[in-house]
Amino acid sequence: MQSDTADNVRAALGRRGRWGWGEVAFWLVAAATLVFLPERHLILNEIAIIGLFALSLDLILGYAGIVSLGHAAFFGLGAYAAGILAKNGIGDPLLGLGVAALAAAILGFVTSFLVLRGSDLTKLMVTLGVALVLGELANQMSWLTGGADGLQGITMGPILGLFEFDIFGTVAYAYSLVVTFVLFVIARRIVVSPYGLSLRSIRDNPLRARAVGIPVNRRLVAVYTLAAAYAGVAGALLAQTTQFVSLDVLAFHRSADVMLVLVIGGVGYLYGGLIGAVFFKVLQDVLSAWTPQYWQFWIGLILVLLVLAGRERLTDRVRALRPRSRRGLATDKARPLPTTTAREV
Amino acid sequence: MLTILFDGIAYGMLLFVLACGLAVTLGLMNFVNLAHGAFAMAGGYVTAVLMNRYGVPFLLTLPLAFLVPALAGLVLERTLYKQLYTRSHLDQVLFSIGLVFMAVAAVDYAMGSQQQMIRIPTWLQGRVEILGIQVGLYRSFIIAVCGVLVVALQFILTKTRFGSRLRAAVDDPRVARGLGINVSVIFAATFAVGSGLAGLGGALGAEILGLDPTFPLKFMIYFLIVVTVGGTTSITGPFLASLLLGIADVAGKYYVPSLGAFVIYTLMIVVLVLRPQGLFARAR
Amino acid sequence: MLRRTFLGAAAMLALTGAASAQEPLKIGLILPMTGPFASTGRQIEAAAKLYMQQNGDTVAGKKIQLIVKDDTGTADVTKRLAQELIVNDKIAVMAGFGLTPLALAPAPLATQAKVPAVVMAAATATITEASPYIVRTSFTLPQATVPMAEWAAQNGIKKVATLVSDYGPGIDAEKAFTSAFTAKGGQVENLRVPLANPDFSPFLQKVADAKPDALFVFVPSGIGAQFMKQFVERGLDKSGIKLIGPGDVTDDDLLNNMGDVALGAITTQHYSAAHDSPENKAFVEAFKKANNGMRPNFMAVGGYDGMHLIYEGLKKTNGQGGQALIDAMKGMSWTSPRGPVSIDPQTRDIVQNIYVRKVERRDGELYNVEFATIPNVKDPVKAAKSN
Amino acid sequence: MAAALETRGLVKRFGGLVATDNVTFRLEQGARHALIGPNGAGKTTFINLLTGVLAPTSGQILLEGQDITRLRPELRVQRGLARTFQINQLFPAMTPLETLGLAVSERMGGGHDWWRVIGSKREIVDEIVEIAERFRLTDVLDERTANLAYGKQRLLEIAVAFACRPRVLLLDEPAAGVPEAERHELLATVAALPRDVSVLLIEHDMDLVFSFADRISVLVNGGLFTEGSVEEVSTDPRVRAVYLGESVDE
Repeated sequence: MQSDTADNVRAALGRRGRWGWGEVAFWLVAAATLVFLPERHLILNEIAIIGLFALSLDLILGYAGIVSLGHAAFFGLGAYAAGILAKNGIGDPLLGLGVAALAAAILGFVTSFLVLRGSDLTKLMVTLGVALVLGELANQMSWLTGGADGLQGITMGPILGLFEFDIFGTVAYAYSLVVTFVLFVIARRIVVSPYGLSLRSIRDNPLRARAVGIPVNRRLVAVYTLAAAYAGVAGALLAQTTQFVSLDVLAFHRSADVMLVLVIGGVGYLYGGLIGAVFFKVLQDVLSAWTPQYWQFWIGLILVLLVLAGRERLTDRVRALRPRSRRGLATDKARPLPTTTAREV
Repeated sequence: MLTILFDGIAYGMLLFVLACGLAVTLGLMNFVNLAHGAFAMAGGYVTAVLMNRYGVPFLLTLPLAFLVPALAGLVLERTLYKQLYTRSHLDQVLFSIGLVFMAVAAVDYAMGSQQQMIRIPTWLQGRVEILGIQVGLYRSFIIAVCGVLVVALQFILTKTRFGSRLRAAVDDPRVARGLGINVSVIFAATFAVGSGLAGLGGALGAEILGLDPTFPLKFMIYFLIVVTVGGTTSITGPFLASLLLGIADVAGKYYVPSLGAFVIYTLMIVVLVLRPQGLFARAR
Repeated sequence: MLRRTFLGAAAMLALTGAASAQEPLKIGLILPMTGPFASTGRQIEAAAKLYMQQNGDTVAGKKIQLIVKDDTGTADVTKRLAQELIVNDKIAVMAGFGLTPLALAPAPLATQAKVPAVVMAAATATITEASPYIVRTSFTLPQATVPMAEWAAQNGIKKVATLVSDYGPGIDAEKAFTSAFTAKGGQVENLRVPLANPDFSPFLQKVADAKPDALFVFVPSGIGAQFMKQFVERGLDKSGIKLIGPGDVTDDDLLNNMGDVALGAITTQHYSAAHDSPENKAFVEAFKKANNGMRPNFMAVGGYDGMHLIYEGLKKTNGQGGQALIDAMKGMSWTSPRGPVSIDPQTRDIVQNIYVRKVERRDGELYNVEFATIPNVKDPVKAAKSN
Repeated sequence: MAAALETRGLVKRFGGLVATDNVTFRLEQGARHALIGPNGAGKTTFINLLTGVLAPTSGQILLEGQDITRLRPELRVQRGLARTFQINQLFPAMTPLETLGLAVSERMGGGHDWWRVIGSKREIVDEIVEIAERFRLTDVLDERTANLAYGKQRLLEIAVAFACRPRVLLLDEPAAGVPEAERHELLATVAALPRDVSVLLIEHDMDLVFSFADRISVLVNGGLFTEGSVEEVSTDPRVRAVYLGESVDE
């Protein structure tokens, strides 16, 4: 009896780590687009990058409950880090990713201390402020960043010394997809680890998390730093595959878009960012080809309808793709964003 | 020097009128309405259309710049917003951003994407010297109008029955309902007034801030700054924050033009890190 | 190895793009159609469509297809759209580009795929140097600015404050004006305002305190109107400070709505809707008719001439794109609504007359009325380099 | 031998209000000690001081002889001081299994382990099984916490604290709100807590207090009013006056 329960426990805990068919299918389809959709590789590349960016936001929003309207700070820093590196002759893409991740992680670590306190609104505005200040900084330091004209003259070397970026965007897309996939696998592994579980517990109830002996602040700092590094990599991918960086990598709309993408796809199950990115970009592409002037209206209408129809119900259904995930994932139904009120008891 | 102070106050007052509706919906009703700027834009366009197409005098357009957005606010509140009071903040953000997109595109479609001009009457143009300070007439006008509004709002919120009912409704809607207060009517009225004020602010501010379809997006950040820095527990908080922000912005650009844009954002971060509930919030 | 195949493929694309006879010739027009610079996009799109309507959609026996794309004013989107147009739609030529970064981002693509890019709006001098396939039909800021400095120096202005938006074209204008004006013995004080700036009052106060003879101003056309009003509101016009600058502040699209505040502003630019020529009269009339009374501005004429350049180039190459087309465009000259223009074969930049204009009321509407002409101005930045 | 938990002259002021008034208190090793007092007596403040949610204005807190007065809450837990909450503080979206797994792996120092999947360590699994059985959660381990019956949630609340393997366990009204039918199960598990865990029970329910505790302290107006064996306190007329009388009337 005892060992029976133990087996069940092990199985139940292990289930969270196992891949479901839906997930495998998702990535197989993604891989298939490399072969079957050669004309769409450019936008697919952008989708992969935004997906990764949204995934990084999901790490802090979905798994740690930190809302951010300034996530572009890390994206932009990563883009500039990779861009400036390549401009100065160090064109190895993977090295660029590493440097971008590091730079963004450092910024993430430093600024994480600003978002440990305060309500959601405060966090939104502090993160936003950080991104805006960084944007101004990039504008002022035009000797380094090219200012408002953008950073030009980026020439990328071949990936691993083998694959040169091509004009069809195929290599770029493959590169972004592989990087996104690898980082996704790591993120997926992290969220089912004891560490990931402790993050979810902090998001759900920081008061209890402390009472279980979890060093809440340290965990939050760690995940914020990690998410920053992810966002930095996403930015670096954009800089490397478009070989251009302009100030709008740091702009407010970047942060707002990624938030939209993530929320559309659903928060807290890692696929939300990816699915949201596909949905949002394809929609935008189709609509803006149809009516280049007024596509925003239709996007807006869809957002409104999506919310009225019950966004969470829709994404819940998608979540069922992942085994047992429905259970493990807090849908914040009828509950405002994870708030800090519990901590203020 | 004093002229800078004066300009800063006028700018701050304007920000307050634009943002106070947001302070109410966000602070009191706990609803994140990013579409607030769209109501401000509506007010601005009402004034622009009335003046430029129908030759209505500037002052006469102002009441309409209040009423039209207020009515729009009321209708939207009754039909859409009220369904979302209990939803998560993320839903509210998604929804209201969707409204902004629609508003931007719709105005673009109806009015074109170019800047709208409002010709203020000649008696409001130019400057006079008061006590040795050069003051712009129009800015004085803004200060006067906004000042009256601030006093009136404060009065309504603290001294009238409506104000106490609103506060009761906000503190605990269930208890308020138990006391026989019609909470949904109170919320609807508050929302409408907030939207109307934004519209009025949009009309008054068109001259200084400009007016084009991207207005709601451009100024969203400013509104949010005012509300968060001011704290959301009272109306005086956002008011003082607006003034502070207005003066800091103008003075920052005057004295350290190369750092101009940093001033506001840095100020905001510092304030929020030191006082996460806002500068002027009561401790909860 | 791989590299060669890819480049080869790119070049092949460029060839096949223009060579297949049955396929229509596609022109990719990438513009900011939404966002803060949407009005630039609208003007150019309207002008391009007008040109096609007037001149038919068949050139050298081939059908012309215009594909309009919205880049929302974001550079990486511009680049992606350009790339998609090249790869998927196999366009013969791309055009548009509302802002400097938006023109610079796709420049390497033009080179790589050998697809000519016609810049119809962006005005930083260096753009045409970013790729040998870029040709410009708008103007460069120094081109419009240096004549301003010369005119000011000749007309008794000694001390000037400059106020420019803090980005590429603004800095271009500031540099060009400052060096040209100080060379003539003038005195200059520089001020820069952030690109997104809702309130000019602190900067204008600084100007008022400096008491210059004139204020040289460059801000993108959308914000120009706001600037004008605040300039007058602050009473700077009455304190004897002349307002001068390149024509962006008195953009024809907005000028009439600015009201009397704009009266008397002196600007130099390559185009005014009031330009007195039969070509322009016809252009303005047709443009207004097709667009609900909207007045064409300098963006529109850039779009119109850009289309003309593409049409004439294609005629010359008999429908060939790529290197042949860009070569055909070099040195081409014609009479535009703005006056006589030509494409400098060395720099691929436009050579045109610059007019000194003053805002006046005509038939109840405000116009930039030209009163002096500096003929055949080349971009001074590149001219200085080649000397 | 040092007391399991001890406070010396503990004071907490909120502005002018004295919430905890010079409390000197000992919880002996292995004790079953109840802390009672009327509403507003400052019981919750006292617990919050002990666990580090609040910082005291003055005074000292010692855990097994070591000063923990300035220690952060999570470090106190790691030193062996765990608590339950009067109102459930659980992770509604997680399963009891995950909740317990979290607490156990945190205690074993695995909380910053970001690579291993939970459940791959044998000790953790074994301990989860053991705790689940002790608290009668085995058959609901894989349910969503939010969907559990209230009694089960209450058990989980204690089980989580127990999973921290505390030397001292603070139970804040463990039976509060539990319906009669589920009550017995709860009381039985509380009674069966191992003797090497010292327990401080904060409770309103006198039946529970009398059946469980061997010592009782009475808190009134923030100060320690009296302390003694169950018999002493239950027969103390002053206690009856300030506290029990109230309770009997209910």
